[in-house]
Amino acid sequence: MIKVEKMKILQQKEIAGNIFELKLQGPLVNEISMPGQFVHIKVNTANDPLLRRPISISSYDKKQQSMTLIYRASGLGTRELTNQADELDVMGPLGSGFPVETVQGQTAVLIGGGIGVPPLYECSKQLKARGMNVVHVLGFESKETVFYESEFKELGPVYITTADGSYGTKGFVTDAVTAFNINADVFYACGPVPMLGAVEKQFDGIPGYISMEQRMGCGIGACLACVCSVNGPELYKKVCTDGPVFRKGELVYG
Amino acid sequence: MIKVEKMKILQQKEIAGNIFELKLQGPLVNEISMPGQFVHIKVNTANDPLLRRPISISSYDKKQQSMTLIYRASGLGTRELTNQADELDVMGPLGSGFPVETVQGQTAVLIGGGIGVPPLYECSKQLKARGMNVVHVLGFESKETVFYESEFKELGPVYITTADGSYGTKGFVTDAVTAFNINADVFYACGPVPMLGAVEKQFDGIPGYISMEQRMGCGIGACLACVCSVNGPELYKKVCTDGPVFRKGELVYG
Amino acid sequence: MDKLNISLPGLELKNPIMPASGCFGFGREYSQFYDLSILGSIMIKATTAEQRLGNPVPRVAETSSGMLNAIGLQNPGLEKVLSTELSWLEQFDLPVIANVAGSMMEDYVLVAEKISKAKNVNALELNISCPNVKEGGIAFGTDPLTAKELTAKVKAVSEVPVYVKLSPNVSNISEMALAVEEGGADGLTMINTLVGMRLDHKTGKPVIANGTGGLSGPAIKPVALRMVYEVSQVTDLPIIAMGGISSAWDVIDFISAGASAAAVGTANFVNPFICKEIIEELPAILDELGVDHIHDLKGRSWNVGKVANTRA
Amino acid sequence: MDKLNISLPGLELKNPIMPASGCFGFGREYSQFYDLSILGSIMIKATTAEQRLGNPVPRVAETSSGMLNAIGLQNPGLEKVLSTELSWLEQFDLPVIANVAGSMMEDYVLVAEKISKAKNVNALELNISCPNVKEGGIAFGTDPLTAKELTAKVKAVSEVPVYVKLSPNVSNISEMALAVEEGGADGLTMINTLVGMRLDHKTGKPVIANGTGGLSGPAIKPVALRMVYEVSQVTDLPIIAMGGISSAWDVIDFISAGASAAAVGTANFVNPFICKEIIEELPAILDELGVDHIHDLKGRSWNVGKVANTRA
Ligand SMILES: Cc1cc2nc3c(=O)[nH]c(=O)nc-3n(C[C@H](O)[C@H](O)[C@H](O)COP(=O)(O)OP(=O)(O)OC[C@H]3O[C@@H](n4cnc5c(N)ncnc54)[C@H](O)[C@@H]3O)c2cc1C
Ligand SMILES: Cc1cc2nc3c(=O)[nH]c(=O)nc-3n(C[C@H](O)[C@H](O)[C@H](O)COP(=O)(O)OP(=O)(O)OC[C@H]3O[C@@H](n4cnc5c(N)ncnc54)[C@H](O)[C@@H]3O)c2cc1C
Ligand SMILES: Cc1cc2nc3c(=O)[nH]c(=O)nc-3n(C[C@H](O)[C@H](O)[C@H](O)COP(=O)(O)O)c2cc1C
Ligand SMILES: Cc1cc2nc3c(=O)[nH]c(=O)nc-3n(C[C@H](O)[C@H](O)[C@H](O)COP(=O)(O)O)c2cc1C
Ligand code: FES
Ligand code: FES
Repeated sequence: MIKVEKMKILQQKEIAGNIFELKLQGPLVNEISMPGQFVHIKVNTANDPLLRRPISISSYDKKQQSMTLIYRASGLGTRELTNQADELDVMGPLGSGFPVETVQGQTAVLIGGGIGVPPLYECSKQLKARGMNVVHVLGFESKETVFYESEFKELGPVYITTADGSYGTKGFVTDAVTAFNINADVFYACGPVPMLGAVEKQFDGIPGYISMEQRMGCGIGACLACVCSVNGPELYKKVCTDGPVFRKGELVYG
Repeated sequence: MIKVEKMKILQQKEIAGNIFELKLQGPLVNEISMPGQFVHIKVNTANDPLLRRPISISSYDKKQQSMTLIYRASGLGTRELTNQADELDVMGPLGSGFPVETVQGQTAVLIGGGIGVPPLYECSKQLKARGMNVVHVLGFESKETVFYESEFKELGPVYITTADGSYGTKGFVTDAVTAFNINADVFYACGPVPMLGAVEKQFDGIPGYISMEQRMGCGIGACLACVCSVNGPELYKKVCTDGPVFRKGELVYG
Repeated sequence: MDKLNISLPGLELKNPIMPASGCFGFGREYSQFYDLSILGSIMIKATTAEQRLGNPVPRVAETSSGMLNAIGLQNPGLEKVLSTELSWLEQFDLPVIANVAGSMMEDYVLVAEKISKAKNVNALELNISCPNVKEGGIAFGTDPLTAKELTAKVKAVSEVPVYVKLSPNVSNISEMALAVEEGGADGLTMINTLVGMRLDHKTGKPVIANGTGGLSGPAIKPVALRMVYEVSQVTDLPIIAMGGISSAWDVIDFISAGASAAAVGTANFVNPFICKEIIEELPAILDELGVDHIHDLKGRSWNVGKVANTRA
Repeated sequence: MDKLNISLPGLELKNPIMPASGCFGFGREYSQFYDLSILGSIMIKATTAEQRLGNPVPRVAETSSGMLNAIGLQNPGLEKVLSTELSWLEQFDLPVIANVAGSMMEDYVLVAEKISKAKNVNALELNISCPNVKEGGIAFGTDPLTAKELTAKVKAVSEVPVYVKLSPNVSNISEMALAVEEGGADGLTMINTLVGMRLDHKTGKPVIANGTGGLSGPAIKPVALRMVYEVSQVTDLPIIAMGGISSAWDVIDFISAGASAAAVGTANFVNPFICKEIIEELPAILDELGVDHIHDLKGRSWNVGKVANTRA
């Protein structure tokens, strides 16, 4: 069930350049059903900024009733979010995430770009726990914005790329996939739309899951703000409820 | 000179029901020239609430570069102000305050209503320091909202009234003036407009100074929002620059 | 004693609070949060004769205390709305106001005739003010003669009372109100969104794919309130008001300005419980104000300030 | 190289930034904060033939991300403005745009003729859009024919170029722009305030003594931006844009939408240094955007999104 609750802020800290890790606690966590779901956050109590901000759940711990979000402070709302210290108005969990039904011994590649990286962390943890091998290809702008490298390393190999070459392989995640000849049985991807299209093409032969972004209003399927083009008779699906995770081949890039 | 600066919040605490005492520090304090001046405060960094809020300087200490404001958290802006902890965007000092040229040995009565009480504190301190006797008549809604009784008592006698009779004399400040037959050589008043009119009538025979309130835009005399009716050829004066303190007889009540 | 019930053409409402069209879908999503039967009514998403896919994305953008949208009337079309959505809504004790849209007059007439026959549709809301579709919509909403004609045509076929939704993007909203009153409207709903725009700072391109969008939310409340204040004093038609309502006190303001009921749009996105919370908070506010029924507050702003001459 | 200078009818400006009329008085108060000579220009408070005392108080009210005002054109009258204010402003290297207001056409003509002769008045801004005076003002601003006639009459007597200030409270702002262009206007300034209202929650009375007021500030920026975008594509007249500008990026937005220069109103009240700060920040932003001159950004939003059909 979707909850709207004031969650306790356990901790908030900057873990890379403008990248914040935010730990929240509350009964909402009990409702999380799969990795890749997101929450919709009101960053303050005023009318400006007005709308909630969608942020993926990066990891969660049902025993502690806690979850971790990782976000980039870029615009008005996320910058305001960095100022919050006590509690936060959170709605969620929302959307349907990454399916982690797995085949023992197979390999999953998790491909993330920038602030698309966070939801892959819980996904990787759960795949690993269910007996898959996990490989990570994570793309960032530059050295300063790299985060969670060691966390992912505990689960499996990590290939980092940076757009400016200041760390890891220079270029995009797809360059690293080619350079290191990365193969897998299934892929999971989250990041900027052009990256998603390129990854889908690159892993043409295997099944995969793609987490999509779109500007949102309600976050629950009512306002029709967040549609994306899909193949098939509906033509449009809603990122907030039909997604954010879609099956490979569903999305029309353009 | 008027400054606009980020002042350090030394302390903020609730001293009575919804009444907050806020201590600020910064070079702006050096510019204060008389009691009864005010500052114009941006309560947060967002566009909502948009406008600054005028708050009187209740007392100041040039050596410490500190000043104290006392405000009631009532509407959107002042409630938001209670959340601020580190620094605050303050413009001031603004307006012209209470003249404290004094005659040794004479008596001044200081009459305040509710959130009109704060600026009288510095006024009383300065009058006392210059050798006047000071008497205070302070009106409040009810017992819970009474503040600074002991601070004023250190300077001179204090008569408290409450509208509901839960503390001190039941009724308005004017009732206490009558009941205790308070006489003086000069009066200083700040509070709701009906109170100001009544006080002016009651102390018909002596000179006095009245601090006025009005909704403000700019706070510096440019927008013409804050005018009040005055006797004389101008018909209107600006509370923010010509006031907030006016001489007895200047204001037209109605 | 009941403090909130209200009687409007076609609508016997438990209370004057309802979600505004397009901000609550057909109720399904919000039914996860509370029992829709507590609502006064529900204004469902605009329905057109045929299915519409709406505009390209992005469809929304945030502004200071407001948001822009250009959804473009995406909806599954009349038949699906009747068979799937309205029938689903029958499970609730909830009179429905059906928002009717189209490109040409014939579209409106067609949809109005059919949808007004649905069991739980108690009134229509003629959307002559959608700023986000190329043909129709706003055109009907800014020309008094066209608006009057359309209203009359729809009235002729509708089996339930017809409310006309006014656009704020006009020089003289009272003139529009009077025109649709002459056309036979049973009530007014106002306001729809103000046409606005946001640009991406860096690229200079419109954030919304459609270029412009409709501005809603607290930012427009002062404009909505002024228009309700103005229109309620020149017509006897009841007004269901909307525009930035996000608290019970906002509702009090609109009733004071002259509205009979109030709809909540954008605020549902911020707080999905908002309609419920407002309904629950109103009785205590009425006590605080010392009135027995919310309608005792209707129009209490009138004649207090003078009606500023805002018209040519 | 100069990145900000701009040449408009009657105005050779160091930069395209100026305070908006009524939000900066005649400059005296803000001259305490910085040297006014750094400004591109200054739009002085509306001047009428005779002294005006303005409206009763309260004259302002806050709204979400905006404010309402109903000052009512308080000003000392033409003679005092000439003798006291404009002569005081001569000490600065600062072209003045004189905002001209009145109740009847003759008033405008009288003020325009005289004030246009002042040494430092380089252009007039015809205020045909003030929502806060009973006669005139808005009437001229919502009827194209009257607006055209007034413009022509003022043009006939003015010794400097005439900019006409458009009201946003119209169905079709392009029509108004084209009308005053036909009347001979040299430029446009837009937008004036939207008519709005706030009620006291408890009493239900209007907070502003005048009843309604003009809405300004960030809340109206989306509407202003849309109107500039629309008008700049149908006329060749240069536009000085205003409406919610409170940062250098806001200025970039308005230039991208098609404006030639930008004025800052309400934001001066929040931050008295805002015009200075914007002027100082712009060059670095232009570098970031990779353009040599701010005018390279003019109209870069056009034809990217389509012009939504927001007109009848
Ligand atoms: C399902 C989903 C999950 C996401 N998970 C994360 C995450 O884990 N970490 C993270 O840093 N970011 C995440 N994002 C992106 C994040 O929502 C945006 O960066 C954020 O909303 C921008 O807000 P702002 O206040 O910084 O920017 P502003 O410019 O102030 O935003 C203005 C408006 O545009 C919307 N907006 C702006 N950029 C985006 C965007 N990229 N996607 C969607 N809406 C946008 C905002 O929500 C807001 O409504 C996610 C987005 C979606 C849709
Ligand atoms: C010169 C001066 C000195 C003041 N000194 C003090 C003080 O020392 N302590 C204190 O508690 N209050 C003082 N006030 C009153 C204080 O400014 C208001 O209580 C405050 O602005 C209300 O803001 P809000 O956010 O609570 O209310 P909101 O309702 O959110 O305010 C909305 C708008 O109305 C204005 N407003 C509302 N009430 C008043 C009012 N009574 N006077 C002026 N503007 C108002 C606000 O400034 C704001 O622009 C003073 C006012 C003036 C003019
Ligand atoms: C996302 C969105 C979709 C809307 N869709 C419709 C619609 O289909 N039909 C309609 O008449 N109004 C529609 N509106 C306008 C609202 O019903 C309402 O008139 C407007 O948003 C003002 O109210 P608010 O400020 O409370 O949102 C829509 C508004 C939004 C924000
Ligand atoms: C207090 C106040 C007074 C104003 N007075 C005038 C005026 O005298 N003449 C005029 O043309 N516009 C006047 N305006 C309108 C502004 O010049 C400007 O067009 C409007 O406020 C929108 O800009 P903003 O959002 O930056 O304030 C006034 C606005 C305010 C807030
Ligand atoms: S955000 Fe409203 S439908 Fe997805
Ligand atoms: S507040 Fe602007 S003149 Fe006083």
